Amino acid sequence: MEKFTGKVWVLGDDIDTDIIIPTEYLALPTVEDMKQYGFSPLRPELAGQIHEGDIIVAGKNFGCGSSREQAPEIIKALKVKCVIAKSYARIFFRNSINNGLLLIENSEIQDAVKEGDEITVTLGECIEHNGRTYPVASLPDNLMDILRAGGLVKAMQQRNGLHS
Amino acid sequence: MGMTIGEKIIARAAGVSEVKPNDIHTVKLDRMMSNDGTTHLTVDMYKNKLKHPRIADKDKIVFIMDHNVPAENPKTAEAHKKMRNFARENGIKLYEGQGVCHQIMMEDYVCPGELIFGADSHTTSYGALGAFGTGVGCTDFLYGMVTGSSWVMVPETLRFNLHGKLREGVYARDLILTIIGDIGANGATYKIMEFAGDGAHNLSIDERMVLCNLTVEAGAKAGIVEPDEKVADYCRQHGREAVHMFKSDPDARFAAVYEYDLSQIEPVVVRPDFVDNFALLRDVREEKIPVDEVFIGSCNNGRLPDLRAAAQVVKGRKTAPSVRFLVAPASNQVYIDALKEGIITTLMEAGAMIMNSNCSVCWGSCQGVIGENEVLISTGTRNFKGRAGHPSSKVYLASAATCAASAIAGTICGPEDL
Amino acid sequence: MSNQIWKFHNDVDTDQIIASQYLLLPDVEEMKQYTFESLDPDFAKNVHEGDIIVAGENFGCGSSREQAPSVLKALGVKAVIARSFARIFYRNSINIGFPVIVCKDLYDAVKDGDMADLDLSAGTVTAAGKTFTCTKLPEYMQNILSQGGLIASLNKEG
Amino acid sequence: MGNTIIEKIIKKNTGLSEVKPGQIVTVHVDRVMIHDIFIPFVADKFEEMGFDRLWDPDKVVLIYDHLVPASAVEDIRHFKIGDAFVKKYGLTHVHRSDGICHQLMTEAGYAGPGDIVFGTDSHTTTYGCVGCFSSGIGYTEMASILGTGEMWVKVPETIKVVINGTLPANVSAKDVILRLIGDLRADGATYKALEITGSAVDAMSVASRMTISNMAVEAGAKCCLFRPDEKTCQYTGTDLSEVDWIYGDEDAQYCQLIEYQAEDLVPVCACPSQVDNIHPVSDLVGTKLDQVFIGSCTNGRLEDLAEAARILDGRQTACKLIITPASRKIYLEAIEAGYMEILARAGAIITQPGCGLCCGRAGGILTDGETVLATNNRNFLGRMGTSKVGIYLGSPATAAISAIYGEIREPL
Repeated sequence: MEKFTGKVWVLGDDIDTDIIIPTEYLALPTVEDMKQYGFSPLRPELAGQIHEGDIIVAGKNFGCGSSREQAPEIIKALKVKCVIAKSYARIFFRNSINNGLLLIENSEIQDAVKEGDEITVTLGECIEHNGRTYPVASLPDNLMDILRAGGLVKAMQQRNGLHS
Repeated sequence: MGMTIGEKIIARAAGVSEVKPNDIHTVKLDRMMSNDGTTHLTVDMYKNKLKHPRIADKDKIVFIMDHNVPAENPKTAEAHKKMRNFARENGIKLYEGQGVCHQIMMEDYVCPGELIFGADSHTTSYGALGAFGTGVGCTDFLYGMVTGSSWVMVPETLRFNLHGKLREGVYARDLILTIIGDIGANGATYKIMEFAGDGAHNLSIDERMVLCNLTVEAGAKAGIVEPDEKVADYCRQHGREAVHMFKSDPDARFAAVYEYDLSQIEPVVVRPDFVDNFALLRDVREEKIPVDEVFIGSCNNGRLPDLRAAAQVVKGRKTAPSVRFLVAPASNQVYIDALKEGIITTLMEAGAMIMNSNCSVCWGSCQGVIGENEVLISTGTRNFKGRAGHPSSKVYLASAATCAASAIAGTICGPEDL
Repeated sequence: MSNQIWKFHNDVDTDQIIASQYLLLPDVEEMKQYTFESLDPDFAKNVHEGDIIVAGENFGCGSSREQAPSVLKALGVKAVIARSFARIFYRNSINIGFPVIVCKDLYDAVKDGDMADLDLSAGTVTAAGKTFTCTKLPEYMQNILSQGGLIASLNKEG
Repeated sequence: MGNTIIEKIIKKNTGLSEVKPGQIVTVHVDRVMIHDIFIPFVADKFEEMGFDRLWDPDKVVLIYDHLVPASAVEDIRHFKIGDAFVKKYGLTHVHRSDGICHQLMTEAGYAGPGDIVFGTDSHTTTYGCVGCFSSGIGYTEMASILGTGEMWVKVPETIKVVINGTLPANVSAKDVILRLIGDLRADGATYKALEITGSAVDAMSVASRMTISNMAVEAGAKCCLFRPDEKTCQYTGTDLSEVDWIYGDEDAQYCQLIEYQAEDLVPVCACPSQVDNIHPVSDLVGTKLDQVFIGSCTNGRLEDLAEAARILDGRQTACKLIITPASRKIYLEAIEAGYMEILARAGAIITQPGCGLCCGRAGGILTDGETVLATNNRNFLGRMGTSKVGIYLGSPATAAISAIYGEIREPL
């Protein structure tokens, strides 16, 4: 199983899609143009501080709000390795899987970590932090299929006989 | 030596019996208007640059939010907040979203013979009621606000004698665009354009406003129609009294005199990127120029007769799918009057978008901006390069009837082409 | 001292100097980067302190936006020398203490990028090997300009 | 064993004899809705996926509403891409300036009872007001539906909400849904379906039900369903006999039951900056307002404008009041009924139908330290301007009375 370690950014409950990317930036031409504004209503400096491989840990209902797919795309464009939250809003969840952004659900880790800590994730098994281990569940098969294909676009390309 | 209307107004404001062109006088201002295009800068200067900030007479000042209303982004909202708070702190009358500034000034304030400064170039509109309105910048406005006075250099006057009546389907807008085409975009720079003659008196106050409003596009300092009983009636209907109905003396000196036979005026389409880039509709229509957006509104052409003319053209027809058809009544009062006449319904049924009363498309910000290489035909005041949005976009100017017809056809044309 | 000339055409309007969509930005410092955006998007980056704008007829026609002379002043432009000016722009420039100079003959004698030597007090400009005499300002306006603009005169009056 | 509404709709659509919550099924999509913000992305993904035609152009609706009228030059790009997509793939259902997508979908008959509809917008839950299973999705997923006509869904559990009795005169559907969100919390219905029933609901107009289904997503719901009745049939032009199968069985299994007595409900607001931060309006009276907004797909319908007009008749606003009807049709009806004249006379700023302010793009954006009371669906941080704007969500009646005083007041 894939295993990785990353530095943690801690966010609260109900991180909505307007926080992840405010509407006024949605008409910018590309996600690359938008990503600097990620999380700006809450923490304007955060997008500039996140490094490749970092992990976002949050509370319940992460990604609530609109259907804007730019939300997971921006998190991916900021090169965040994965998001670990107590729970996710459903559209955000679907959008993330469709874009190949890894989401992990865990109800304890957010209360245990502080910003800047390092955690280690073993996919489908557990999160390790400070000598403690937190179990994580694996995703349903149909979602794993999409993730394995590398997202929904790739899955559709395979279906349409295109190879990427 | 006799004086022109403009000279008489300046003489009155300067408290002297006679003035002549090129004299510089200190004048008392009867009224001052500032809108959201610059007021935030005026407020900043008032608060940060003045040793002894004070307001000479708050009752002579009117603040009007019209250019970017309602706010389209937080920076505009911040500029509005500054304006609103300053008005509150200083007891200045504030209008927010009730109409384009010049229309509100006409409805609620302007009287003949007054000298009015507005921090907007189209302040020349007030000549429709025989007043001397002129546009100034925010520093001038600030000076006037603090002292109640300002300086003016007395301009020379150009006299336009208008005769007869416009033909059916020809509008005051076609007339003024023709005049500007004739004298050029700087044909009246530093000068007053004075309109008189039976043709001028045949025009309604709304039509006179169309004339005076656009005189600045020929560079004029003011445009004034010789006031008559229609002016007195308009003032009475709006709860005011017309006191100083100045007329030019028989021996007044004009820098030039022009004669126009209104029956000879034809529908005009001004091409990009200049207001004097005059062409006749009958020539332009042959080119079948596709339009992406059509705008009817502004302080020049967003009043009841304009909306009515547009409604008559589009009644029972549909906007071309490729066209965004935007209408902004010049004021809330115009909107209400148009509602009652069924004009708004007719326009909407034809596919028009009715915006709140604001400057929007005419000044190219807030609502209805146009994109790269797009073409707009508009009843607005200007067609400068990039004025309505992207620098590559093009703006044509025409009457409400021509604009409405173009919205239906999707190409520039007149009502008879439909 | 010689300064670079930026040459513009006739009828440069206020929308070209500074477009409407930037006018409600908080201050002139934030606006100035968009000066002449539709004509030359790099102007604000490339113009230097002391440079001179030379133009044809009717410079600054259009709206009353004082932001137009203000952004030029904020960019360090020393003066605009044109064959003629639109009146509100002219008045606004004097009011903010920004020199606007009428010179009928300079326009045809110079090209973009030439160097010019402007002597404000003498009312002359030297370029292309010739000295041109500019139209003198009325004394009233000269006073406002020499005081540094209308606000300065207001503060002096106390 | 009986079924909930959502189970019945999925069964009928898939032809499966039985479905149960948690089961993953593939449904045949009856209609999709794409709006102007996302059409460029949908178009890109669609072609990137290797599709060259739509599964059924008649089932695709494209609506320009978020960027109408355009407030920035870049907005036009969305229209151009949309228009090119329409031309290339033969779309026939296109609305370029007719109003807000969610209003148009039922108003123009694109979403009906028993249908399964997806849209590139979270408030797609709205069409549950007529008994349609509708939900929001992202643009990648939309692109795949455009090519295949199919979509996988997890059969959701259902929360049943029963509201019996008669609502007090000053309590509207908006107060009901805000209260429900406050009780469920912002994630209380995540992945779940809501089924709303009871005599108070029977008495509601379709428009009021629309307010409730629209905001159900704010509790995380996948959809929010109402049993179609005569009013639904009149509104959608369907025959009751065709849709009388759409109801929750007596013995259906619900994961939660929430009951309200209508007489106990009071006017409420969602306070800054969470949709579930619900307080009675009576506790908020006197809160100073800089702006009031009546509009959006939540509360920009004829009955909302009627309520505002009733309260504002002959009065003047004390703060800025922005009114945005939800659609062209509603605007025209409101003119006919005389509401627009009343509202204009009261000093309202009446804008072209569109999403504008509600989605934070133009139409009355605010700045630091300002407070707004609005009838729309979200009060998230930064939603209507800077993050230092305080947004209260309330009913049209609360909004209208508060506009007269420039501070929050309880409707009478």
